Amino acid sequence: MADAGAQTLQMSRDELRRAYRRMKTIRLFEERVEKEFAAGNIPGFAHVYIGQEASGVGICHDLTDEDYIGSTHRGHGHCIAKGCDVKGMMLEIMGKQGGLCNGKGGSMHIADLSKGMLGANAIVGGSPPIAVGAALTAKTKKNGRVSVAFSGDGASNQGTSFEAMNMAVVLNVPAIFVFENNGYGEHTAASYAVGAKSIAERAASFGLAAESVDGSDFFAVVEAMRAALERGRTACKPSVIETRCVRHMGHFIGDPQPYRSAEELAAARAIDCIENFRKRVRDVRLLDAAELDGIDSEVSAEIEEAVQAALAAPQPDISALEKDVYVRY
Amino acid sequence: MADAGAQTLQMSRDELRRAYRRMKTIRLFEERVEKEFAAGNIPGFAHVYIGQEASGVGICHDLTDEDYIGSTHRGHGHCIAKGCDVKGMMLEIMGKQGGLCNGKGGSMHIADLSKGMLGANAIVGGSPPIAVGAALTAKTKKNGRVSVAFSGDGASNQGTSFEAMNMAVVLNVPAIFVFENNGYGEHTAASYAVGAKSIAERAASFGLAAESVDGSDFFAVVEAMRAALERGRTACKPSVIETRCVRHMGHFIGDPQPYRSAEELAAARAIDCIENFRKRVRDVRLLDAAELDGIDSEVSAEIEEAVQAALAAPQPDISALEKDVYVRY
Amino acid sequence: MPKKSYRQAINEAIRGEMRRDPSVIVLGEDVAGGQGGTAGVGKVGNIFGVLAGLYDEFGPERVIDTPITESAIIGAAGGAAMTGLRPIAEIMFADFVGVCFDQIYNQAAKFRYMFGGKAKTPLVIRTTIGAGFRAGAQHSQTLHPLFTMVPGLKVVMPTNAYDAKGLMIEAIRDDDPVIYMESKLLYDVEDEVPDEAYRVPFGEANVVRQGKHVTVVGMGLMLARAQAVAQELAKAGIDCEVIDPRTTSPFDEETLLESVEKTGRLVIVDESPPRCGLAADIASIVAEKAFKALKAPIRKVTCPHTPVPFAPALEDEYMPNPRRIEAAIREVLA
Amino acid sequence: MPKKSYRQAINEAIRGEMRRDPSVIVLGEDVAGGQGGTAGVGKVGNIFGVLAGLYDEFGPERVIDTPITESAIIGAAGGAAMTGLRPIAEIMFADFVGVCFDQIYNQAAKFRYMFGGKAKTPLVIRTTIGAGFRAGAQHSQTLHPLFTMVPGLKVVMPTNAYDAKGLMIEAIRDDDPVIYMESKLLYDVEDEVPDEAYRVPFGEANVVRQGKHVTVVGMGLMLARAQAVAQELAKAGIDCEVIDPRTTSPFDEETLLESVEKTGRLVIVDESPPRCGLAADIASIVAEKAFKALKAPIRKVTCPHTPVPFAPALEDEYMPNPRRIEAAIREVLA
Ligand SMILES: Cc1ncc(C[n+]2csc(CCOP(=O)(O)OP(=O)(O)O)c2C)c(N)n1
Ligand SMILES: Cc1ncc(C[n+]2csc(CCOP(=O)(O)OP(=O)(O)O)c2C)c(N)n1
Ligand SMILES: [Mg+2]
Ligand SMILES: [Mg+2]
Repeated sequence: MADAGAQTLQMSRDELRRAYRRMKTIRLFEERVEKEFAAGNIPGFAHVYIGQEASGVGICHDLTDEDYIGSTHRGHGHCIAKGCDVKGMMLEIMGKQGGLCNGKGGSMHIADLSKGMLGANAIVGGSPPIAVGAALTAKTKKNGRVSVAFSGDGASNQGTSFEAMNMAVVLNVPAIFVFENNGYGEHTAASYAVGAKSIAERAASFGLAAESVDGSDFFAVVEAMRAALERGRTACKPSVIETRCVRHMGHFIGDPQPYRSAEELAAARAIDCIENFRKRVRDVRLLDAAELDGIDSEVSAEIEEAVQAALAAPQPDISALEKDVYVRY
Repeated sequence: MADAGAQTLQMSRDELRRAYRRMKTIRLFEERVEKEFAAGNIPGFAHVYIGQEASGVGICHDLTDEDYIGSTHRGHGHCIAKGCDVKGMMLEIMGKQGGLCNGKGGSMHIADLSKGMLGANAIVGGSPPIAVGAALTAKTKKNGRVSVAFSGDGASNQGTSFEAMNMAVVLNVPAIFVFENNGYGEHTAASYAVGAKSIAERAASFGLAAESVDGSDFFAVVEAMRAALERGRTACKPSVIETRCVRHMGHFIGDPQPYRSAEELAAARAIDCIENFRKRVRDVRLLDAAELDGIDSEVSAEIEEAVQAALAAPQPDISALEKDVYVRY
Repeated sequence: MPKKSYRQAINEAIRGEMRRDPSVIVLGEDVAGGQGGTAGVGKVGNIFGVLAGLYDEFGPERVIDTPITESAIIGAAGGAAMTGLRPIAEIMFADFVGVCFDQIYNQAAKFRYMFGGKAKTPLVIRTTIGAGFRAGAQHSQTLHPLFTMVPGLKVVMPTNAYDAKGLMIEAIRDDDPVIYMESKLLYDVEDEVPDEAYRVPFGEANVVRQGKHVTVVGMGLMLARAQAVAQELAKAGIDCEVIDPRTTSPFDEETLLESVEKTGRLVIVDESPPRCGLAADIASIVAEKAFKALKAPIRKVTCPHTPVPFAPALEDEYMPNPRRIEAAIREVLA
Repeated sequence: MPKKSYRQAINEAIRGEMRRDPSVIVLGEDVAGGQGGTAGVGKVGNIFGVLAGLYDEFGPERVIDTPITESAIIGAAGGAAMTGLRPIAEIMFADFVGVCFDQIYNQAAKFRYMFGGKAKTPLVIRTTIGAGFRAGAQHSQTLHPLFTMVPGLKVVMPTNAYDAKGLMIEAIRDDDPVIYMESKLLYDVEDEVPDEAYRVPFGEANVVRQGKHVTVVGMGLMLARAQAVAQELAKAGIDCEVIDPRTTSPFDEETLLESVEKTGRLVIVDESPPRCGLAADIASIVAEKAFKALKAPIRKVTCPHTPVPFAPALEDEYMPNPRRIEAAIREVLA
C-alpha cells in the first residue's frame, strides 16, 4: 500500500519519514554532542558519525528489534539507526544514572539489548566475531534473524575481521559485515593502510557475496542490504557490504586534522547524505520541504529535551561501583 | 657452467644433488623420528613432514644462510631444507644438552639463527608476523635478503596470517608467505575450514602476487619461488605461494586418522615428491639411480650417527633451568 | 559408586547438560573432528577425547568444528552467549589465549558491567593447562593467574573427577563467563563419580585433609602433590591441613583464613611462575587478613620465573615437586 | 636544569637514541600520522604527541605508520629485533594488548629461552596506562600485572619526567624485550630533565621519601598520590617511607625489604584490580622474606575487582584515592 511515487524508491512515505528522521536525529545528536563536549559536559572523548548517516540508517532500515548489530567506537549513529532512545544515549554519554548503561559504559560502550544493539566497541575489530556469535544464535534457533557487524576501513585490516568472515562462511551463519569506509582510520588514510585494491574485493575472496556501494546514498545502501538480508534470512548466508562514506569531522571531537588539506575537507563536506536524501524524496514528490523541516523541528526538540534531562541527571551513586560485574559471585 | 641436460631443469647437477639430499634427509630423519618416538626416546609429541619434502626444499633451494625463514609446529623439514645440522636437531628433539636450543626448545621450537632459521613455532599463525619483521630488517638494512613464513592451510585462517600479509603489502617488505596446503589442519579438512575458493586466490586479493603450485613437484616450487625472490630481492615486494601438498602420515605421530578413508590415504601416499624427483632427474639423465642411492646411504649413515649421538648425550644440567631467560636481569 | 576418569566425568557433565538444555552448544577446533574428511565426522571428539561421542548424539548444529581461529571462536561464543545460547567454547591449550585474549578479558568478561548490568553472558571456555607433558614453552603453561585477575570472569580448576563433573555442570548453568581449566595430566585419573547430575558450587574450597600444624594450599595438579607430601610428613608427626580452592575466582577466603587462624602457618603450592601469580595472591590475602595468626613467613612453592623448558629433566625441576614442597613445609615449621 | 614534561622527556630519549643508533626504528599506528592523507605526513606524532617531530627528522623508513593490526605490529617488531634492528613498537592503549598478547608473551618474551639462549630480542613496546581519563572500560586499564608475570619481559613504569627519559634510554639499549608503560595522566607533568643522555637502571627502586613508621609503595600515577598523603600525614607526626619501584620486572626486592625491616609496616598502593596484582605480589614477597620484621598486616590499596567504569564519580572512586590511602596507613599504624 505504498504512496504514489514510492515505487521508484520502493518505500512508503512512512518509511521515508522514519529514515529521514533517523538520519536527521543522528546529525543533530552528533552536532549537539560536539557542542556539549566543547562545553565540558561530556567526559572523556567521543567520535561523531556526521556525514555517514545514510550508511547506518540504510543498513538498519529493514532490520527489526530482533535483529542484532554490533558497533564501533563511532557508534552513536548505529544506535540511533537501530532505534535506541536518544535520551538514554545522551545520559550515557554524559555518564549519568539512567543512561542506557547506567553511566558505566559511556560513548564507546553504548548497548541496548532490547533493541538488538549488542554494543559499541572500543576495540577496533572487536565486533565482527561477536556478530558471528549472534548470527550463530539466530541460525541455531532458526528464527530468521540476522546479525550485522559494523566496522571501519581501519578495522577491515584487523585479524579479527578476517577471522570472522571466514568463520561466518564456514559455519554458514547470517552475519552481515558492513565496512564503512570513510577514508581514514584515525589519521591514516585507507589508501595507505588497506593494501588491497578494495575492501569489498578482498572480502569477496573469502567466499561470501560482497559489494561496495555509495554510502552517502541511502537508497543504494538499502538496496545492497536487502540483497544481504535475503541471503541471510532465507539461506543463513553471510554477506559483506562496503559503504563508501565521507568523514565530515575529525577522528575524535577536537581532532585538528592536520593530515587533511582544506580542499579535501571541503570536498568531503560537500557530499552530504542528508541533503542527497532530501533532494531525492523531493524530486519524486514523496516528501516536501515543509514536511522534512517539520521533522527537523521535532528532532531538534527531542534532542534538546534529552540534553536537558542528561544535564539535570545525577551521576550514578557510588554504591553502583561494584555492582553488575557478575550476575552472581 | 651447468652440466649437460641441466638446462631443462635450470639447475646444475650439484644443485640437484643437494636438493635430493635435503629431501631424502628430511624423509629419513622423519622416519627415524617416528621410530625413536615409538621407542620412547622422544618426549612429548612431534609432527612429521613426510610427503611434503619438495615444498620446503623447493622453497629454500635458492635461499642463503642470510635469508630468513619462520616455521611451524611441523618444522623439521624446514630446518633441514634451510641447512640446519641434523645432529643438533636430533639432540634437540630428544631434549639433550648440545641440541640446537640446548634442549630447551624441543621439536616445536627448533631455531638456528646462524642459518637464518628463526624458529619453529607451536602457535598456529605465529610465524607470519615475525617473518614480516625479519623482512623489515632486510628492507631497512637494504641487504637484499628475503624472509619466508611457512604456514599450513589451517594457519591460513588465523587472523595473524591475514594481518601479516596486509602489513607486508603496506610496508612493502620482502616477505614470502608460503602456505603448505596438505589438506588438513589437525583432523579438519581444508575444504571445510578454508571458506574461500582457494588460499592463493584469497591471498592475492590482499594485493600481492600469489600463486598456487604443485607442492609435490620440486621444480614447480623452485620456479614459483624464483619469481617471488626476484620480487623480494629487487623490489622489496611480498609474495604468496600456496604449495599443494599431501600429508602421508597423521597430524602427530600416533594419530590414528579415523577421519581419513583408506582410499584417501592410499591416494595421498601414492603421491611421493621424492619419487617424482628421482624420476625427473633420471628421465633427463642428470643423476642416475646409483648416484641417488649413494646419497641415500650417506644420508642414512648421517642420521644413524645423529641418533646415536643424541641417545648417548645427557640431558641439560639442572643449572640450566633458570639461565637464558634474559640477556641480563 | 562407579569409577570414572576425569576425562569421562567432564564428558558426562557436558553430555547431560546438552540433553537437558538445547541452548547448550560446543564449538572449537576438532571438537567433532573429521569435517571435510573422507571417513566421517565426529570420531575425534577433541584432541584429548574429552568430547567423544557428542557429535554422534547432538550433530553438527550443536557440536561445531571451527577453523583455527581462536578470536572468532571466543568472540562468537561471547556473542552467542549474549543472545541466548549457552556455548562451551574450547581453546585447545591455555597457552593459545594470547591470540584471543581480547575477546575474553575486554569483551565477554566486561559486557555485563560496561552495559550497566543489562547483558548476561553464560559462556564456558574449556581449556587445558599444565607442564609435565614434554610439550615445550607454548603448550605447557598454567595460566590461571592471567584469568583470575580479570573482573567479570570466573575461574575453575578441578583437581579430581568428582569435582570435574560437578564444577562443569555448575559452569554450564552459571550465567557468567567461566574459564574451566583441565589439567592434562589428570585426564586418566579415576574417582567415584555419580551417574546423575550434581553441582559443585563455585567459591567453596575443599579441605581435603584436616591438620593443625600448617595450612597447605594446592591448585590443579599440585593438589595431589601437596597431599602426597602431607601424607608422608604425617609419619614424621607433621600434621598438614590441605586445601583445594577449586575455583580461584570466586575464591573462598573464609575457609583459607579459618585454617590459617588454626595452624598459623601457610605454604602455597602453585604451578605457575612466581610473579603476580596465585600463590602471591593468596599469600597477600592472608598477610592482610590473618596476619595476627601467622607464626611464620608464608612460603610460596612455585615455578621459577622462566618459560617452561622442554627437556624432561628441566621440566621436572620447573614444576613444584615433592622435595621442594616438603622443604617449604619444614621451613615454616622450623 | 631545564624543565620538561614527561611527554617531552620520552620524545627526547627516543630522538637521541635514534640519532645515535640507526638500527632504532619506531612503528605503530599514527606514530607519524597522515600517511595517504592530503596534507603531508608526520604532523601527528602519535595520538598523544609523544613522537612529535620524529618523522620529520627520520623519515618513513624509521618512523613507520602501520595499519590497525597489533599482532602484526608486535610480531614484526619481535622479528625485526631478533634479526638486528632495535624497534620501538607502540600499542596505543595497553588495553589493546588482548589482540596481540601472543606475540608478546609466547613469542618475543620466549625466543631467547626457547632457543637455548641463542636469540636476542632488543624490543621496546611503548604503551599507555591508567584510568581517570574518562575513557571507559577498554581504554583505561593498568595492566602491569599481566606483563610482570611473563618470564622474559622487563616491565617499566616511570613516574616522573626524569625517570621517563632515563628509563627509555635504558629500555632502548637493553637487549631484552621491555614493556614501557606511560601514564596518560602524567604526560603534562614537568620535571628537571638534563638535555644529555643518561640511563636509569632497571631493578633499582627510588626511595622518594625517607621515613620510619611505615613503608608505602606506589606505582605509576599512584606514586604521586602516595607522596601527597605522606606529606599530609607528616604533619600528624606519621613518618612514611615512600618507594617507587620504577620497574616491576626486574623488581628491586632489596630496597623494599630493607625498608620494611626498618619500618615494620607496609602499604601498597596500586592502580589495578586486586587479584593477582602487583600489590599482592609485593605483599607476598614481604610476607615471605621480611616476615619477622612485620608489626602489622600488609595493606593493599587497589582498584576493586571490577572493570573501569565510565561515569567520573565512579571512576574516581575506582582508583585508589587519598582517602583510602590514608585510611590504610592509619590502619597499619593503629
Ligand atoms: C585494537 C585497537 N587498536 C587501535 C585502537 C585505536 N583506534 C580507535 S579508533 C581507530 C581508527 C579506526 O578506524 P576505522 O576502523 O576506519 O573507523 P573510523 O574511526 O573511521 O570510524 C583506532 C586506531 C583501538 N581502539 N583498538
Ligand atoms: C593458536 C593455535 N591454535 C591451535 C593450535 C593446535 N594446532 C596445532 S597444529 C594445528 C593444525 C595446523 O594445521 P595446518 O596449519 O594446516 O598445519 P599442518 O599441521 O597441516 O602442517 C592445530 C590446530 C595451535 N598450536 N595454536
Ligand atoms: Mg575509517
Ligand atoms: Mg595442513
